Amino acid sequence: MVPPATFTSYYGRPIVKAAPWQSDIPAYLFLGGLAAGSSLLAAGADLMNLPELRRVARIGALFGAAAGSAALIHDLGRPARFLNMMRTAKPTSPMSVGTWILTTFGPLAGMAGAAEVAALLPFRIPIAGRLLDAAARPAGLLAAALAPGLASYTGVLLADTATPAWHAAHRELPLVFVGSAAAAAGGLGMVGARLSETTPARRMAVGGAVLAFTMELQMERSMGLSAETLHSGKAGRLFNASRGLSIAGAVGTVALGGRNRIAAAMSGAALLAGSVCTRFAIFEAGQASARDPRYTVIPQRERVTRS
Amino acid sequence: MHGWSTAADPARDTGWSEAPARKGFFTDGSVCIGCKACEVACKEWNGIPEDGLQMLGMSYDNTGGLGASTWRHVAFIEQPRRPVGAGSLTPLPLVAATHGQEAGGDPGSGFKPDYSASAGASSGPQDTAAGSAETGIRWLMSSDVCKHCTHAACLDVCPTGALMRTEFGTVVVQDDVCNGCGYCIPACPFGVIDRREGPAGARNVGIAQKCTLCYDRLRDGMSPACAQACPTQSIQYGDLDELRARANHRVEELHAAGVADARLYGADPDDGIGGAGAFFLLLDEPEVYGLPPDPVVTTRDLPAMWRTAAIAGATLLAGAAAAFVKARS
Amino acid sequence: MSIRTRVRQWPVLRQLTSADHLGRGTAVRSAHTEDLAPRTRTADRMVQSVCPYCAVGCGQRVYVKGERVIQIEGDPDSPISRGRLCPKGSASEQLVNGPGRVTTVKYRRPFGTDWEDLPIERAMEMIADRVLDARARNWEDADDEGNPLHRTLGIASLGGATLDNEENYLIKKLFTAIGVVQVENQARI
Amino acid sequence: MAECHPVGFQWVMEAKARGATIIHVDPRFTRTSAVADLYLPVRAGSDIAFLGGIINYILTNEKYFREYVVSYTNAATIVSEDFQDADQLGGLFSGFDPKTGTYDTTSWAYEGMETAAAAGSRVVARREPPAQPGGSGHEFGGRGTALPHSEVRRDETLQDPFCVFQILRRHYARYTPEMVERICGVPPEQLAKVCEAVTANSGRERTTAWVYSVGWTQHSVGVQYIRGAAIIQLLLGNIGRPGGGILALRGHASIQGSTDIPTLFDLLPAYLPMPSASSNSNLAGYLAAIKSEGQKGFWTAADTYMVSLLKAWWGEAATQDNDFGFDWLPRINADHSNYQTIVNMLDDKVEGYFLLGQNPAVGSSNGKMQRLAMSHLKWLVVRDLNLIESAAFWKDGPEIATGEMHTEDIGTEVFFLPAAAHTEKDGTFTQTQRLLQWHHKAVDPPGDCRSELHFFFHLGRLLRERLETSALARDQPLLRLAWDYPMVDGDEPDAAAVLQEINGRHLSGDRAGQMLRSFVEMKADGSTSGGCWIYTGVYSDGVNQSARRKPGSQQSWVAPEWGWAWPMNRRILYNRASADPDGKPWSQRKAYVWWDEVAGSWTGHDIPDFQVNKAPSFRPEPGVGGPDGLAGDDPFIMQADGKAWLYAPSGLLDGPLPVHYEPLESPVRNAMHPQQANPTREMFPRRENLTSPSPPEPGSDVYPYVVTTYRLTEHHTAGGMSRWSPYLAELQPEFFCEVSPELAAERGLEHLGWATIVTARTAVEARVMVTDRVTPLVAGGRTIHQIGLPYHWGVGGGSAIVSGDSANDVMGVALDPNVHIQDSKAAACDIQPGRRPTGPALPRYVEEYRRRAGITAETGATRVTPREEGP
Repeated sequence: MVPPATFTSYYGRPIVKAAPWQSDIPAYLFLGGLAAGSSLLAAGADLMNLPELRRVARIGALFGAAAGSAALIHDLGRPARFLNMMRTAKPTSPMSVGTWILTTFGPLAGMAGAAEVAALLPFRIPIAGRLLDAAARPAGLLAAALAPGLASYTGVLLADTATPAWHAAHRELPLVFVGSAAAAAGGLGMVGARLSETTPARRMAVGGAVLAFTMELQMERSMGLSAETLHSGKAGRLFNASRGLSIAGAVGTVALGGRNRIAAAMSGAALLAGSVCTRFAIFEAGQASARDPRYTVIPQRERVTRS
Repeated sequence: MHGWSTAADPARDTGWSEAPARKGFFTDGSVCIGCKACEVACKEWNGIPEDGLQMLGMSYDNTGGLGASTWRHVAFIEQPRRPVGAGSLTPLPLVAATHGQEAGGDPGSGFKPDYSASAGASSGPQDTAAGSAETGIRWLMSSDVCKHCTHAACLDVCPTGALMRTEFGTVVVQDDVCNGCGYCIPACPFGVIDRREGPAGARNVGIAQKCTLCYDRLRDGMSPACAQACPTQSIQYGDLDELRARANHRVEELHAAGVADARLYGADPDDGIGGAGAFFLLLDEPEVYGLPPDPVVTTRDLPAMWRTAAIAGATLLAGAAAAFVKARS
Repeated sequence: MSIRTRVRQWPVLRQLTSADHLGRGTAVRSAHTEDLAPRTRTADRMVQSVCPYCAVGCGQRVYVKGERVIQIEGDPDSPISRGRLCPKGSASEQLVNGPGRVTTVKYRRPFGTDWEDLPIERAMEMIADRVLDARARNWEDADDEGNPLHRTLGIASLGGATLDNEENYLIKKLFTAIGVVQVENQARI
Repeated sequence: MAECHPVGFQWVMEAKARGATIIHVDPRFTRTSAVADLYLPVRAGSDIAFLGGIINYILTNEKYFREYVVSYTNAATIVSEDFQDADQLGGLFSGFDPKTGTYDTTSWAYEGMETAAAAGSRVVARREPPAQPGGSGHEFGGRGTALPHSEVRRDETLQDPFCVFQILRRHYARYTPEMVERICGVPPEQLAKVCEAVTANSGRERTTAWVYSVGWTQHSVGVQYIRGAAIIQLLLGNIGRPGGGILALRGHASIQGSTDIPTLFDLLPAYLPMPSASSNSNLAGYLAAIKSEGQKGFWTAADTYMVSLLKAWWGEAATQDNDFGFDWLPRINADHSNYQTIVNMLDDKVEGYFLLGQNPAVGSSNGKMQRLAMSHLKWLVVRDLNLIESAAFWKDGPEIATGEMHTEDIGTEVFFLPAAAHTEKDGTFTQTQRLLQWHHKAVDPPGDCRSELHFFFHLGRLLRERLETSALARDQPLLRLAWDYPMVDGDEPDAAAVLQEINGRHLSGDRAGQMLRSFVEMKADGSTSGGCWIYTGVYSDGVNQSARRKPGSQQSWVAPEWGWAWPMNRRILYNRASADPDGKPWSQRKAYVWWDEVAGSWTGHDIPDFQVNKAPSFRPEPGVGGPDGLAGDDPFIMQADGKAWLYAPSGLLDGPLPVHYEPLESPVRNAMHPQQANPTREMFPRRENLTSPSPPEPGSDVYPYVVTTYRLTEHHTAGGMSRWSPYLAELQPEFFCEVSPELAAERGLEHLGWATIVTARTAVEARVMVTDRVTPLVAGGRTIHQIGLPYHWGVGGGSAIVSGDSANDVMGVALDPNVHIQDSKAAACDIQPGRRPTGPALPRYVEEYRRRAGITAETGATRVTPREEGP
C-alpha cells in the first residue's frame, strides 16, 4: 500500500524565508520587461522609420527604466545606500548583473526617450536639444543591444533563490519573462501608435504572448508540487487573470489588431495588463511556496528517498 | 562558478592568502537542555533588540525561528506517547502539519497542535538518549544557527559585497555596506538571514542580519558568545576539521549506546551546500527541527540559468528582428 | 579620503586585481570591517565577579569602559562554571543597564495616588525618624512573667537572597541592636 | 536541575557521558527529564512515601552498606522503650498533645537520656505559649541537637529490637511497592528500577548523589523529605564521600549565606540560636541549652563562638562583667517568621516593613494576603533594582482592580530606594556548595542607587546620632554597638573590613589585631572576636581567601584555591567518612581523604574535616566530651555522639522519622495512616487564608485537581531580576498552565486558549499549554490530574516588560513546624476554560466555589484527623 503523503515540519513554520519584497519588485519585473521590449521596438522603428511607434516605444522604454529604477530603490531597506550596488560586479549575483545592465541601459534609453519628449515640447531647447537629437539613435540602438539582457535576467533573479516555486522554474522563467516583456512592449505600441505603424508591435505582442504561454505550460511541469501555488490564493487569481488577459489580447490582436484602432488599443492594453498579472502571479506564487514548508520539505525528502 | 570539489577552502577561494583553519560550530542536540543561554548570550554580545513578546505555544519555544533579530534559536519538539512499532518508519511528531492545509502562515497567531492528526502516527525506538522510555515522551531540543555554508547562496547573490567570506571561512554581513536589497533572504536554503524591520531606533534597521560567528570575538581569539555560554557544551566551537571528527565519534558513541536515531546534519562536504561550517547532531529527521532535509545552494544551478537567460535574450532579439521583417505596410 | 584612494579601494577594481575575482571576500571588505574588534579589547578594565541569579555561583567577567559596564560574560577560570552561563547569567548586563531600572528615590505619601520624587538624604532621614518612632511605640521590655524581651515587633524586614554576606551581617547586627527580631529572608521561603 | 541550575547541570551531563545513570523524579517533565535516563512522574506531595519505598527495598534486600552503617551512624544505638512509632498510633508518634499540636519528645530519646532530654532540650523549652513553637530547624543546621552526654548504648549486631536499625525496619515495612504506587502513582516496576539503580551504584566502589530543591522543602513536612533522603544516603554510605551527598540546589546567589549569616528571626550568625525569653536569662543558661559538656563534637565550644560574636558586635563594651552584652540581645518567644509577621500586619501589629531585594507580592504564597497585609502598614521601605509589584501594590495591584482595596484608602507610606547591582559593590556570595566568592566592584552605582551595606550603615549612623544623648536602657545596645567601618569611594563602608570582622581577630596578646586562622582559636574570655565562627579563616593571614581566583585549569579537581568554603575551606563535609573505620579509602576509585600512617595525620584531595592528627584507632577516655571526646571513627564531628542520625532522638518537632502525610489540601485520603496531614503543621486559619477541604472532610470534589508551582529556566523567582530584562521576558512572555491532553479533554481546555485556575484563596487566569509532558497519574485506583504553574509573573507596578497573574496567589499558607517554610508545592484547585472574571466579579466567583465546598476559616484546621468508622 502506498503510504499517505504526509510530511513533518516544525509547527508548520516556513523553512525558507519569503523575500521581503513588496509590490515594488513584481512591478519592476514588469517595468523592466516593458522597457527592454520597448527599446527593441523603438530601435526597430527607428531603423525602419516608423516615427510614431518609435516615439511610443522610446517613451515607454524611458518610463519603464525610470519607474523600474525608482521601484527598485524604493524597495531597499536603506534606499540612501543604493549606490553600494556599484561597489562590486558579481556574476554570481543576478541582481548585481542586472543592476549593471539597468544602470547602463537606463541613461541610454533615457536619452532616446528624452529626445522624443523634447520633440513634443512646444519650444526648442537650444544646443542640448540638438545634441539630444543627434545622440538619440546611437543611444537607442545601444539600449536595444542591452535589452535582451534586461528582459531575461529578471527570470534568473527570481530563479536564483531557495524559493521553491521560483527555483523549480529556473529553466523556463527567463523565457516566460522575455515573452511577457515582448507582449507588454508590443501591447504598448498598439496602444500608442497609429495602426499603420503597429505591425511590428502586433507581431511582437503575439509572439511574446505565445512564447510566454508555452513556456508557462512547460514551467508548471518543471515546478512539480510547487506548481500548486500558481493555482491557489492570490497567485492563482492573478495567474488566471494573466492567462485570460493574454489570450484575449493575443486573439484580439490577431483578429482585429490590424484593422481597428480601438480594438488594437484594447488588445494592447489587455496584453499589458496580462504581463503585469504574469509578473505578479509568479511573484506571489513564489512567496506562497516559501511560506509553506511542504514545498520545501516534500521535494527534498523525495530527492533524499530517491538517492 | 563553483569548484564543487570536496576540498573546498572557502577562505582561500575568496582571496585570503593567510587564512587560519576554518572555524565552525558543532551543535550536539543530544546534550542540549534547551536553556536558551545561546540565544541570550548572542543577543547580549551583538546588541540585538528584543523581537516579540508573544507566547507561541510551540512547547517552550517563544522565539519561533532564526531571523534578523534572532541569530540563535532553540527548537523544542515534544514527541508524545506513541504506540511502539506501528505504522511507517518516520516518526511523526506532534507538530506534523497535515497534508493540504494553508501555508504555515502567521507565526504571531501561535501554534495549535492537532492531537487527532498525530494519533496513529508511529515511531522508531522509544528509548533514546533524549527521552524517557518510561513515559514514551521525547523532548527534543536543539539550537539552530546560520550554517556558514561552504557554498553560501546569500554570499553569492549579494549585489553590494556586504556579505563577505572571512578569513575564518565564515560568512558575515558588513553592516556598513548592506543596503537592504533583501536578495540574500530568499536565497538562503535554511531561511536564516532576514532584514531587520524594527523596532525604530534599533541598530541596523533596514539591513540584512544574521549570525557572524562572532567575527569580532574570533579576531581576538575568543569563542563566539553562544558557544562560550552553552552550559552543556551542546554548542562547540573550533576548527571545522576537528569538530567533524569529534562529531563522527559522538555519533558512533550514541549508536553504540543504542541511540539509532542519532545522525549528523550539514557535516558532509559533498552535500548540496558543500558542507556547513555550523553543523548539527540531530535525533530525528531534519524537518522535525525545521531544517530542510536536502538543502542545495541555489547558485549551483546558476550557470544553467544564465544559459537559459542567454537563450531567452537571443530569442527576444531574434523575435524583435523578425517582427520588423517587411514591417512597413 | 582622496578620490584616488577611493578609486583604488573600489571593490570592482580590487576584484580585478586580487585573487578574489568573484567579489566574495577580501575584495569587498570595507574599512570598517577591517578595523573590527571585540569591545572587550578596548575596555578600560575587567573585574571578576559572580553571577547574581542562582546559587551555582558562576564566575563572571565584567568589562568596563567609560565607567559603564559594557559586557558581562562567563569567566573561564572558574572551576565551578568553566566560563559558561545560563540565559539569566548571560542577561546580567541588562540587569545592570536595564531599561526599566529606577535610579532615583520614589516616594508615595500616605493615601497618595502616585509616586513623587524625594532626595535620597531626605528619604534616609524620614526612614530613621519612622524607625525610632515605631520602635518607641511598640517596645517590649519584658513578657508577662517578667522575662526580658528587649525588642519591638512593630518593625519587620524581609530580604532577598541576593544580598552579600557583608550586607546581611550589618542588617542582622543593626536590627538586633535596635531590638527588631522579625528579620527574615528568602531563605525561609 | 537543568531547568533552574543549567550551568551546574554541566557536571551531571559530564557524569552521564562517563556512564552515570540520571534519574529524574518530578511531577513535571522538565528539561532535566528530557536528558535523564529515567523519568518518573510522581504525585506532588508524596515523596516521603516514595523515599520510604526505597528505604524498604534497601532494608528488605539487605542492600545497605553494613560497615558504614554500623560504624558511622546511630543504627546501633538503643532508643527508649517508651518510644511508640506512628504505626502504633494511627500516624502519630508517642508524646503528641492534641491541645497544643506539639510533641513531648521525651519518649523519642536514646535509652538513658529521657529525663535529660525533657529538661535540657530547647525544643521542649520552646513549647511555650502562644501555642506555636518559636524554634526552628535552622538552628540545628550545623548539627543535631544537644545530648546530655555521649554515653549511648549500642548493639553493633543491630539485633536489639530497640536499636535504631530495628526501629527503621519496622517503620519502613509498610512502605511496600504497592503502597508507593497507591500514594505516589509510581508503578512497582518503575520503583524497582530506581531502587536497583541506586543500590547498584552505592557501596565501596560507587556513590549516588541526591539533588533536591524547593520541590522538597516547600511542604508542611519538608524537613522530613530531606530526612528521608538522608536515611537512604546513610544506609548506602553516600555521605562524606565524593560523588555522594544530598545536594540542596539553592535558588539564589547567596541563599546559603543568608542562613550562615542569617537574616532569620531565630538565628544568630553560624547557627547559634537567638536567645529565647524564658529559658535564656543569661549567657550561661543560653549556652547550656546549646550543648552539654558531656557530649561530643565541636558544639561544645559554643561559648567561644558566642562570646566572639558578642565581642564583634559590641567590641570594648562587651565585657566579662556584663556577660559580654548578652542581655542586650532581644529575645524571641514565638514564631516571628515571615508568614506570622504578615498575619500580624493584618492585625495592625506591625508599623514598618523593609523589603530588601524581595518581592513577596509575587513571590510569597497567598499573594493577596501579602498585599492586604502591606496595606495595613504605616510605612514600607522597598529597596530594589526595579519598581517591583511589592512597591506598587497600592497603585495598580490586583486588589485595586477587584475593588478589595482603594488607592486613596491605603495609608501606607512607601519609600522606594534604588539598589546597587552586584557589579556596583564589593562583597561575597555564598553559593550552594558553601563556597564564599568575592565579587569585585566594577563601577559606581548610578544616581541614588546604593548598596545595602551603605543603606544600613548610614541608617545605623542616623539612628545613633538621634539617640546620642539617650540614657534609656533600650538604646544602649545601639549606642554601644561597634559601628565604625572604614569608608571607600566616599561614604561606602568597606566590605572587606566587614568580612574581616566576620572572620574575627585576636584582641589581646602577641597576635592582637591579627586575623584568626580558625575557629578553634576562638576564646570564651573575650580575647577574640568573630562575627560568624564558621566563616573564620576566610581572612586567614590577612588575605581575603574568598577572592582567590586561581584558574581551575591550574589546580586539582577539588580546586581548593578558588574562593573559600566554610568550614576551613573543606569542600566536602564529614569527609572522614570517605575512609573506612581504619582510615583507608573505601576503594581506590573513591579515595578522598585518608589516614597516613607514616605521617600520623589525615591527608587527601581535600582538607580533612576531622582533627588532623587523630588516629582512626583513637578512643577517648569515658566521660570526655567535646572534640577530644570524638573517637577516631566518629566522622560526624558536629553531632553530639559523633554519628550520623538515621533516627533523630531530638531536634525535630514532627517526629524522629519521616512519615507520609498528605498535603494539607489533597484529593485523596492518606493511604498509610488514619492521620491525614502533618498534625504539627503551623496554620493561620483565617478569612484571608482559607483552606479547601480534604478527605475525609466533605467538599473536596469542588477542587478536584492538584496544582503545583515551579520555575522556568528563562526567569528568576518572582521576576524582579528577569521580567524587566527584554532578553529574558521575550523568551517566556506569558503566564501559562501546563495540563495533560487528558485533562484538557475533560475540561474543554484549548491549547493557547485561556484557563482559570481557582483555589480556596483566589482565581488566576493563564494561557493553556496542553502537553504530553504532564502525565495523569493513577494512584489508589483513581486518576490524579496535576496542573503546573510557573510562578514568575505578577500584576502591578506597570514597569515590567511582561506581566500576568501570579501563581502564588492561588497557594495557601501552612508551614512546616520545624523551619516555618510554607506548603506551596501541592494544593487543590479547579480549572475551567476561559478567562477569569474581572473586577468585583472575581471575589464573587471565588466565593461561590467556597460556598459549594462549604469552606470556613476552620476548614482544614483540625490537627488530628477524626477517626472514621471502620468498614
